[in-house]
Amino acid sequence: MLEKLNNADIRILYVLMVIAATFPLLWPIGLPLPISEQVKASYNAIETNIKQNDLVFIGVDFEPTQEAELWPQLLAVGRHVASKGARIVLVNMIAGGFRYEERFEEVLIKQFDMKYGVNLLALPFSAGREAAFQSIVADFKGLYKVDLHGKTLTGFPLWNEIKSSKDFKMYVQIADAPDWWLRPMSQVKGLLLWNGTVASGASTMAPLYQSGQMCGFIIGMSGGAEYEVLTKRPGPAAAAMDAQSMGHALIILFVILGNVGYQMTRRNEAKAKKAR
Amino acid sequence: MALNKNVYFHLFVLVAFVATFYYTASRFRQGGKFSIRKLDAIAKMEEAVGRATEMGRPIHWSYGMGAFDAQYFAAFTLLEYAASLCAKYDTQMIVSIALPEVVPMTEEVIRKAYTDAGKIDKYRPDDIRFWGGSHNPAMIGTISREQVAGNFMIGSLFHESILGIEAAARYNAIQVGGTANTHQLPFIAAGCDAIFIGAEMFAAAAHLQPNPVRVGSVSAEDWLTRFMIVLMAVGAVMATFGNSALANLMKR
Amino acid sequence: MIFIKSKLPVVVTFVAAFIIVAQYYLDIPAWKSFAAELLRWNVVLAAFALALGIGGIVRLHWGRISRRDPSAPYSAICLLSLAVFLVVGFAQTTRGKTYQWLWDYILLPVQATSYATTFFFITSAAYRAFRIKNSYAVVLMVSAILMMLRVGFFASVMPFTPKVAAWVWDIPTTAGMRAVTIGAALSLVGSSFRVIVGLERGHLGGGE
Amino acid sequence: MNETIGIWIGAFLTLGLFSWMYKENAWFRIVENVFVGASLGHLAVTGYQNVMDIAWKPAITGKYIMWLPLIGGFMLFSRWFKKYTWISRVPMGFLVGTTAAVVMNGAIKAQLIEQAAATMMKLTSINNIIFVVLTIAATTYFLFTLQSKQTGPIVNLGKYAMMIAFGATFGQTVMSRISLFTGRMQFLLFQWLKLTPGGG
Repeated sequence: MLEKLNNADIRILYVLMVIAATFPLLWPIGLPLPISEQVKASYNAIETNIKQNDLVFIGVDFEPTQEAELWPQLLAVGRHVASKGARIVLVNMIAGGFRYEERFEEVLIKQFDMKYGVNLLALPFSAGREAAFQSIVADFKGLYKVDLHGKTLTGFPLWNEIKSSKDFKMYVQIADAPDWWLRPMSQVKGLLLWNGTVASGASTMAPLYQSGQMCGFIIGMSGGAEYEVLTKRPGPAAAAMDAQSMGHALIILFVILGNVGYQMTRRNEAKAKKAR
Repeated sequence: MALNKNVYFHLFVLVAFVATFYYTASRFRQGGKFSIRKLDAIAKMEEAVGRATEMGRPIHWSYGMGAFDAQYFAAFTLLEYAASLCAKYDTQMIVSIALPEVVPMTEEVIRKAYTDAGKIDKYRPDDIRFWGGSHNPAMIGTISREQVAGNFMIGSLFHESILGIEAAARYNAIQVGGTANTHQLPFIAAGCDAIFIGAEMFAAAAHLQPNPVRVGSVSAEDWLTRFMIVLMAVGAVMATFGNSALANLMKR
Repeated sequence: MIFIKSKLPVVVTFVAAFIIVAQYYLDIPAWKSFAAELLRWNVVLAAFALALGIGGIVRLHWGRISRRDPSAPYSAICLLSLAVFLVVGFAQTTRGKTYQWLWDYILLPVQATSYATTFFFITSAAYRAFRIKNSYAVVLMVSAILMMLRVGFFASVMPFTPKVAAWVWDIPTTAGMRAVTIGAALSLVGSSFRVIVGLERGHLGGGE
Repeated sequence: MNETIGIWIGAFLTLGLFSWMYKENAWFRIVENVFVGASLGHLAVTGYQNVMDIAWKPAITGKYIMWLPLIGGFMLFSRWFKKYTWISRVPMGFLVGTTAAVVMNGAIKAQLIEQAAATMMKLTSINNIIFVVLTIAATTYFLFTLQSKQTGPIVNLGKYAMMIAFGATFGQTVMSRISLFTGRMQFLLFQWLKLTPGGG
């Protein structure tokens, strides 16, 4: 009987996983969510460093495939920055990121009463990745002529207040793992670097946080969820964390059951051999 | 000549490699001996093609969706091997491709394998399929409709590795994977019958055809890797006594 | 003529590679910027190769339709979808309103969903692969489970797991992956070198 | 209105792709073919824009060197004529050569020198000793011409280190895969079906 577990119909596992991951979205269980030291430190980096009217870059560098992990992070961290009264400039160096930039701009205008052009600007996609970041460092004002919506930048008071990238207090990069933004941006004197990235990319960026090159670093959906708890603004990530825990529990259970079945099959095979 | 700063050690490694390569290649050409660790994955590839032939089902190949880099060079060699097996046994091989620039190269590799086997009339360009960004669902669809008996995923793999492998597992395909992308090694290690881990994918070339060029290359790579191992050990001991001269030297 | 046919591609390979390898070592700004320029040409060549690839797919599907293959309706869907994107894309560029709608409601959901199917596959992969067959498999399984116990609910009932998992991540995992990286480095150099000097040229085919 | 239609289409495509998990079926196949067409179309549109911006516009405004990649591109089309296939190998050679060169420069520095230099740690803590030993042991696994009985145990130790690494990376990745799925479910439940958390 138990040996059936060795070769269960995979589709049964799929159905169970779907239930485990979906049910908590509709009926949150409210499993405890401990806040890790790293997320707390990253939260504090923004809480203590950002003052009223500080200039902050927010890099929106992710595509639809990373939406699930990074959009909640952008919401949680971006709202935190906005709530501190900072002036925000959105930048985008990945082709698929502009839709999220537009959506986030809307959130900031609606929920924080930010005035576009006065304390909020969204800049368009600029190709070249590391080279484009290098241009931000060398000649920020020269890199852009129009904003995300194709309007001339010189018509916005905020743009005219900025002289160079040195005027900024912090660069918050929400991106899919790569470090090509960090090498150029770390050349700007006095600019604090803060990064949120995907779980599968954690190994690339972790050493750079440990070495002190970044003042904040959160990873994946759990990072976003813990951040939501800290900012006391429940969002999509915290709701999904129950699903995360349930999914993990179920996979571990499958692994255990699979092994029980496997050992049983092996024992039966050994018995059959002996009988022969 | 104005040499850049901080490239001296870099240049040293390059020159040392080239020199060792020509030395080991000429040694082998003059009748030197050469033995290489056995790679199970190569034998597994032949087993897969053999079983596909018995069952009358095709083989599926994918390079993954990663950008064009040197992993494709290793993959081309293994693709040529797989294609020559398929030509020999008259078995169909379907290739899924995500990068446009790799399509003509794949055509050349497979056409050459069929020409060498004397079966150019059996070469079917329609089996080389370019999917672009839709590589993954198209690959899953192909694997399941054709019920492939063998699945080779070798190249610059990203998250598509697990998709191809688990889809082919439904049809009990014999699977061989290979990549140097560390983030995907867990999935090919978990799902495949045999794998090429990083450098093994490249060493396979010397295994398949031990000519002076390939043997010389693998031997030279080995010698330099050994040299780096010694450097790491010595450097660590030196660092323990507060001397970071070696690490600094390497960064020059 | 035969000489040009067989040697010209190899000569081009070598010259292009030499320009780029040398710029790394030489402190000559003009050379460096020319090398960067060359790399941008790859984007152009890839775009032309794309036309070839699309040609192949159109040929495949058109063949199915004209043969009245059972899969012809699907082929028609594929060509239709291609045509819609091409027409709208060339008429309004990617910044157009209709094109953005296509992006938002067709490409975005399929892309995200195609990625999300890994959720199912990683489940079955874990179930099938983590069998205690030998000591390597035990190690593989234990470290995977440990990582899953690191976050969320488990971390609050088993407060030691984040610390143990962090150690496993920082020491043996980083060491193991670093070895793969170092081990592959010279292979990458070796295979690239063989290609650059024309000793390995399977990708350029042989014969006619 | 447009948005509502869009969300329904998005839901149709999402569920169609997921339906493969039960079995390969017509719905999945429709979505698959929509995706293939859409993705190739999108690539063609962006590819065309790239050719225009990078090569064509500079070429016709006096930067004559940009005719070279354009000519190279057209040379690829010689593949359609059997007799002239060799012409296409010239731009292919260029692609391969530049790629190989970039790899050669990058691999030595990023994968060899920097990684080896970072391994030269002070052997004053247990952790550092373990780290250095495991790194070296696992690197010996990639020596192919070395086959002696003495190195066996070292290579085995290295293999264990790699298995731990593979397992940990696997476990770490599970997390982001679940996130991807919940992301799609949030779209289906809250945007398409307009449910509200809490069971509404």
